[in-house]
Amino acid sequence: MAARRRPSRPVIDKIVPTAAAAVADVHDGATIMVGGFGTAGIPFELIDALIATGARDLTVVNNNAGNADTGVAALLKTKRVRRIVCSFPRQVDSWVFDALYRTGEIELELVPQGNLAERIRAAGAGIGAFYTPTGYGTQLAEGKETREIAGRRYVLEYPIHADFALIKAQAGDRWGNLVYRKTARNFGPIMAAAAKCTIAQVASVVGLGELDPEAIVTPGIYVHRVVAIADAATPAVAA
Amino acid sequence: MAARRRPSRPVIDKIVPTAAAAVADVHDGATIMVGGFGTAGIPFELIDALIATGARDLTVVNNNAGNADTGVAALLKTKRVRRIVCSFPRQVDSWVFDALYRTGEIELELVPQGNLAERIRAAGAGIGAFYTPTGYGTQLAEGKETREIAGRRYVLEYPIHADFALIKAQAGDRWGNLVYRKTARNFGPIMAAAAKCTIAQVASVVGLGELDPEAIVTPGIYVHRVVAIADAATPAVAA
Amino acid sequence: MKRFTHDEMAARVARDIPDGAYVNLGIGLPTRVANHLPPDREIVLHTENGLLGMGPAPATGAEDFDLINAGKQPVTALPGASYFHHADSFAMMRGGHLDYCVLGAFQVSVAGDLANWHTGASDAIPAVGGAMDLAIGAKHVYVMMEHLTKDGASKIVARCTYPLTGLACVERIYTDLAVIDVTPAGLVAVDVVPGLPFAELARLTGVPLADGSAAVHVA
Amino acid sequence: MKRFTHDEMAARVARDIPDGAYVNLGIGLPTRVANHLPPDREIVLHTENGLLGMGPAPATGAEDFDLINAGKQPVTALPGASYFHHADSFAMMRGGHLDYCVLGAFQVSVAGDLANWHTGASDAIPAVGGAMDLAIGAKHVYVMMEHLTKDGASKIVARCTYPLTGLACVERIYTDLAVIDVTPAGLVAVDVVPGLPFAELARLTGVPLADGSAAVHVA
Repeated sequence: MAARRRPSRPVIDKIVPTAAAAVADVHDGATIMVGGFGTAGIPFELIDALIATGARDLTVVNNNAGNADTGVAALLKTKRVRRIVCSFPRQVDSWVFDALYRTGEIELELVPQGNLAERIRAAGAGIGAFYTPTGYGTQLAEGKETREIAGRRYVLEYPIHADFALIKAQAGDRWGNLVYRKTARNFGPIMAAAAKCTIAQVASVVGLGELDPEAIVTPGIYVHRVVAIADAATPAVAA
Repeated sequence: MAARRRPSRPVIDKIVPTAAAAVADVHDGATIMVGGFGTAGIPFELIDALIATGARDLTVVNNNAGNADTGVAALLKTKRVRRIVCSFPRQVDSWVFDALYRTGEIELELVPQGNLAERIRAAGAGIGAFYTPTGYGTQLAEGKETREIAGRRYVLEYPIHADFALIKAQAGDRWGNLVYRKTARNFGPIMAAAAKCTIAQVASVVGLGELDPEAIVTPGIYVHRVVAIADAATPAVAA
Repeated sequence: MKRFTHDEMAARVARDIPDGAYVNLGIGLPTRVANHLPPDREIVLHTENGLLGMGPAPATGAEDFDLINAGKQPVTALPGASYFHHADSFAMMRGGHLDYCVLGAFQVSVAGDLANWHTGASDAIPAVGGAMDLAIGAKHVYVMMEHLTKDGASKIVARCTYPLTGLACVERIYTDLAVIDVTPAGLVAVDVVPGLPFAELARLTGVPLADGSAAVHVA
Repeated sequence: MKRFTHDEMAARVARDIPDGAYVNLGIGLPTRVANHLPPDREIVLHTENGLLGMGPAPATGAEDFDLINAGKQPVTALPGASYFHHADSFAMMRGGHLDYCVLGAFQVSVAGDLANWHTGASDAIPAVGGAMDLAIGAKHVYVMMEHLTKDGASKIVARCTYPLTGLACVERIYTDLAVIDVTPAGLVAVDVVPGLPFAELARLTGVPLADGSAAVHVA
């Protein structure tokens, strides 16, 4: 009898066959959040597929601005990124960004890392703006509204929304539920909630119900497409 | 050799032997967050221990205002609660609150549930205030600052801090790491972060390292005392 | 006068919710919609107290009071369900991620203002719960209510006299007499209970109401 | 002139952090403090990229680049560790839950203002990371830095000339010449490298500095 109640076909199936199919509709001018911190959590294969689409005039939101010549750096190298929003672009192997920045070929919005995370979280949570103590009195708060609340001084910061989020997780199911791996979790869960369309590459797709409901980090409601990319090991990164 | 590197005694040990010991220093005038939604997640044994301390002039923050004659209702019945902050005090079995409210013996701050949750979260997250769309244009936003942001109208809401949080979890370790059970999770994790002193009753204390680090919901940094209360089943509740 | 039964109203709401939707059903009448979601469709139910993928009530004796819905009734969790804390649950609501919510109401205005949390009576104990968050959060806010009060007054009003839950948030109203859309051009009855002439519905409703039922019946 | 070595500075910081403390060690010199936390003490290290309970570097060959610290170096996780996402990690910092953070610096002012993210050079690529969050978040903010620039100028200044990281946030400064407390009454040297007369330290520092080392040595 239980079998007769089962749907004849799954009506929610967010699994897409390839990275190319997952990013095919990214449009020129899109704002794209890219998960990851250093190389951990960077969805390399989704970024490569994005590059292949030829989409241009993009805004990228990522903690860093690319390492070496892969991932976000490879995307920047195409010169199709107009603007990057990040907290830490300067790394020993961020030569692609460095060159573009010095020649004025990319705009940089530098955001303290916690404000970056909280602004992304605010977008997903429907918060219109928030007062943060981080950055008060510094160059990164210049021109921003400030306020003293209960004896402490704060800066008003606004949400960061995106058209697409490209993230990497450890496992996902056809409803889009995700779990992550160690510190590769980082920006994935908050970016998933902040984008109109969230695309997750996962090391493995598992059956519905196989993920422990107590341990699911990103509920499927935030994820629109899941693509299995096996053997996507995280490379070392220069500090 | 591994054995020689092990500490001779654990220097972080948040386990306390009894509920009475856990709440012994609650002072008159304290603001106390109490986890739970309906009866799920209500730390009944901690509340009973709190009642036994005789602390008075309390402010209680809880989603409801007590069911029947136990838990928060039993605490209210002592008339030691001056003020309650909650979203849904009216239930078929909330007769203790009802009587106190009608006779003016308790102050009520009624907060839309999502604003209650977000204000508690803001306290733990160091956010000074935030703009929320919830409640705009209603009686519960009267007198509050409002602002239009990107075409939507918001109300400014402030964090809710507490001196103590009493919460219930499924398992905890000596570092204070917690996991919860089903919808009994509710307010526990955010209250834990919003209080100066967080006290968790857990169905079982487990060894350090036994909780999956990917599945820990409340990191130990937010928890100050853990007390094992076995057989603390959640009673049914009238709707 | 024939009226839609509560089950007919719930079945109609269930039919109007598309496959794959994320849905929150409010306390009271809306909860009944769950009984009319056919098992061959996947619609994911959210409950404000921290569960996505809520299933039907458990068998008697199998209740777990750590697994309840917003109305504090025991429920179950489907394969694919996930638990989260209250700030995350309301972020999901406030952030506009739910496709539909269905709420009960005391009054709905022609502008789509909703009053469903407080009668305003001086001796009433106020309780709001998550109603205001749902009213402003879901992409589509549907209301289920009786068309008329016990005294025969319309619950669809020019301007709510009860305290508001949210402004201009209701998109569609399901009553025992009709299904009414709230549009920028005003209220439009897209369905009327069989046997009730539109003119009589309009008279009972007491606010400007367009007849859109023909268009729908054709479609 | 004798100077404290980096390891001596790190050992001193480690000694000043009490058992059971929750601590974030910044990129660069502060990372070295971890090497001086004795194994018979439990001090819980936080890394901004979502880990509490960070352990030492893994053995060569056992690196896992999904398990890294803020400096992107591979680390390990101790029993009792937990992972969380970036908003939760920075909520932990901003919310004042960490007991200590130890940061590198370009300059610290007499008021405890910190400059450690940008030299202000026009051709420099700015990068702030989590420095501003740590500066305002931890209960106690310690700085580790060389006392003097390569040109011999004091990095402890009346007013920072480099762009600020945070206002009035530094509590204590560990340099290769001294340990200096930032107090409402001004800077107080609580320890000086052996052989360096206080008067010479004060001259090199170039801002008002009280001699508090005697009091500390007695205690």
